[in-house]
Amino acid sequence: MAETQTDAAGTAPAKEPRDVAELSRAVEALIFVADEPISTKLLAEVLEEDRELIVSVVEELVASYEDRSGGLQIREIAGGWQISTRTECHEDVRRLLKTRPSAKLSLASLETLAVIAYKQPVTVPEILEIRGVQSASAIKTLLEKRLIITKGHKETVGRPMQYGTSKEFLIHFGLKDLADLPSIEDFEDIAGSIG
Amino acid sequence: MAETQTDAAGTAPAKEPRDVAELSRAVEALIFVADEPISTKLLAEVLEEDRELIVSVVEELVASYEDRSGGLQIREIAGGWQISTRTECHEDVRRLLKTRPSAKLSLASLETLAVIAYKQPVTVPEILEIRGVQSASAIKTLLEKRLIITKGHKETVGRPMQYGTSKEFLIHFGLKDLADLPSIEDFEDIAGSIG
Amino acid sequence: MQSELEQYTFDFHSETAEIVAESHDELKIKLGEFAGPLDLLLYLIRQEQANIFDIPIATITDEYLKYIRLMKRLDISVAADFLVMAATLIEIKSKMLLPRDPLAVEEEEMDDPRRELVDRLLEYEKFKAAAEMLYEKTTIEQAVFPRGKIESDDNNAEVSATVFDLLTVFEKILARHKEEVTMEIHREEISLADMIRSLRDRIFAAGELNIVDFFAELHTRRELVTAFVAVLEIVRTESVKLMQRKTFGDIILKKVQEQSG
Repeated sequence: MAETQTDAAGTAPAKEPRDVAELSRAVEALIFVADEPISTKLLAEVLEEDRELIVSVVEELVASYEDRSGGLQIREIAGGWQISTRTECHEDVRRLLKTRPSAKLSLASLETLAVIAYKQPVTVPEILEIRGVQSASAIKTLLEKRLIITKGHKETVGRPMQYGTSKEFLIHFGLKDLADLPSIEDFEDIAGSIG
Repeated sequence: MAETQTDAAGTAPAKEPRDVAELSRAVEALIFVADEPISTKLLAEVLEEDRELIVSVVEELVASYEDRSGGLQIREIAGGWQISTRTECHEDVRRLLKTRPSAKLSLASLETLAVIAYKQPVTVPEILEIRGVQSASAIKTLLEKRLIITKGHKETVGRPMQYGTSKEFLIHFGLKDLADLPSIEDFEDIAGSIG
Repeated sequence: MQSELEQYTFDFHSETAEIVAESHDELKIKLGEFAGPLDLLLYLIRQEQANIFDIPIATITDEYLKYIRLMKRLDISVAADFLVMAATLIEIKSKMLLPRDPLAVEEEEMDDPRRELVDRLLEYEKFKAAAEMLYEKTTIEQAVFPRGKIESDDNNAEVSATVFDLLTVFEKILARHKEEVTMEIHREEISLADMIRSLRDRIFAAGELNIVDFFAELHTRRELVTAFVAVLEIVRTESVKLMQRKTFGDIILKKVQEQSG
């Protein structure tokens, strides 16, 4: 690790440094090949380059995709970078893949997921408290779809299982990370507005 | 099909023609999402356009990828078009593929790991007894991924080696300690049997 | 085997907006769409155009009970939680009817029997709105597609696991084990060697074979167990591998290409 860093004294790195164009090519290829969003950290490790340099290369790349305004885009999602199609093309893509929008989550599942996303780690009784209704089958569905994961036992009476959201959750909802979720307090205005 | 053709007499096509930029976007998206090289014929069918037009759009697209000389290229292969990484980047791509996260386990490995996690310390014959199949290669994989470790010999005939889960296992599955491993009872409140 | 698809979809903006229906069945569906008692209560409050901070508890309670009765009449199983809420509402209503202590005017606010319910409703509504936000996000995400499969994915068509998977898999093994142990061997239907041979022929002929389809052709548990062992054996010894196209998708037996580019 340490060897890859050049210091002020000018110690040359062990290997030939690449120029930015070459690095950009490599980054694009890696983002494409990775089968899930690839983090800046992993890119930096594989390419043996500084993270800051990688960030600037990726950002340049994102901008160049925007400028080109082709059928593809690079997005930051679930803590990584991913190439995907642009929303404008969805009808054509769907016609090719012969898919319809996939089965949506039920209202109960979505509500349960919202509670878990904002209150994690959270237990089944705590979810019941907020939703006012049993959420058992919703939790099972969410576990099976891998949108939530177990987060260990809560150190309280009965040691209930705690749940939190998964990486798939971020991918599914197109979120960079959990901080990318709007604050729950932002929904207060909507909440107070009825009646 | 015939309607989409405008002839010299100027018969208007049935639907709004797309401009070339829009068509190019769609073509790029379709090549990108297709699991296999996609033929000009299929592109023309999905997009309801002339094959000649599609050919020229694809060729333009191929040329633009060349001009950009990024990490990707569009190639004609097996009678279709495909986006792939450029050969120059293959060294980096290979390095990425080697760093695959070790969370990916085959079904056999996962089964073996589950038995070891819940029955540890456990010997190979005992795992065989429970799984009903040999687990030798799975155990090797799990040892390599450092998810399991040896736990000394069992004081019985043949003194077989015993296995248990490692610290990495805990980290990997986000567990504080082995007591944190969920039991079937933990999921009792969510829809009975999960098997 | 296959996880069941969720049958009903809904639209936040129209479907839950009001309960009107042409037919009984339709009404049943719409009534069934309330995510819980709090959801129903909010709907009724909105319907009455009431102020959430000053809920006309008598009216709302009556309306609430009317819906519970309607649901029962339509044979919609009313979750216990709906009944608990009904009891709560009745309790609040009766408390409101008690004559107020004229000396306790100052504490009126504090003593409002509706207070706790209002707090719960407000808290719940935030999450309901958050659920709507998630719904909108997933709608947008459905218009975005990742790349198709590429060669290198094949090396990785494996399952990434969570603790939940670990437990699920373990329970399945135990169930399978129990079945094997208690099973009596009636007669030799098809030997393991024959099973492996037929399995291999089919995989190599077609390039791949869906395990679920293959198992579905078998009739006895004995055959199933033999087939299962054959699958594991063939994966271990032949250039065949197990893969899943997606999480919880069917498991496919696929012939490994001898040469890779």
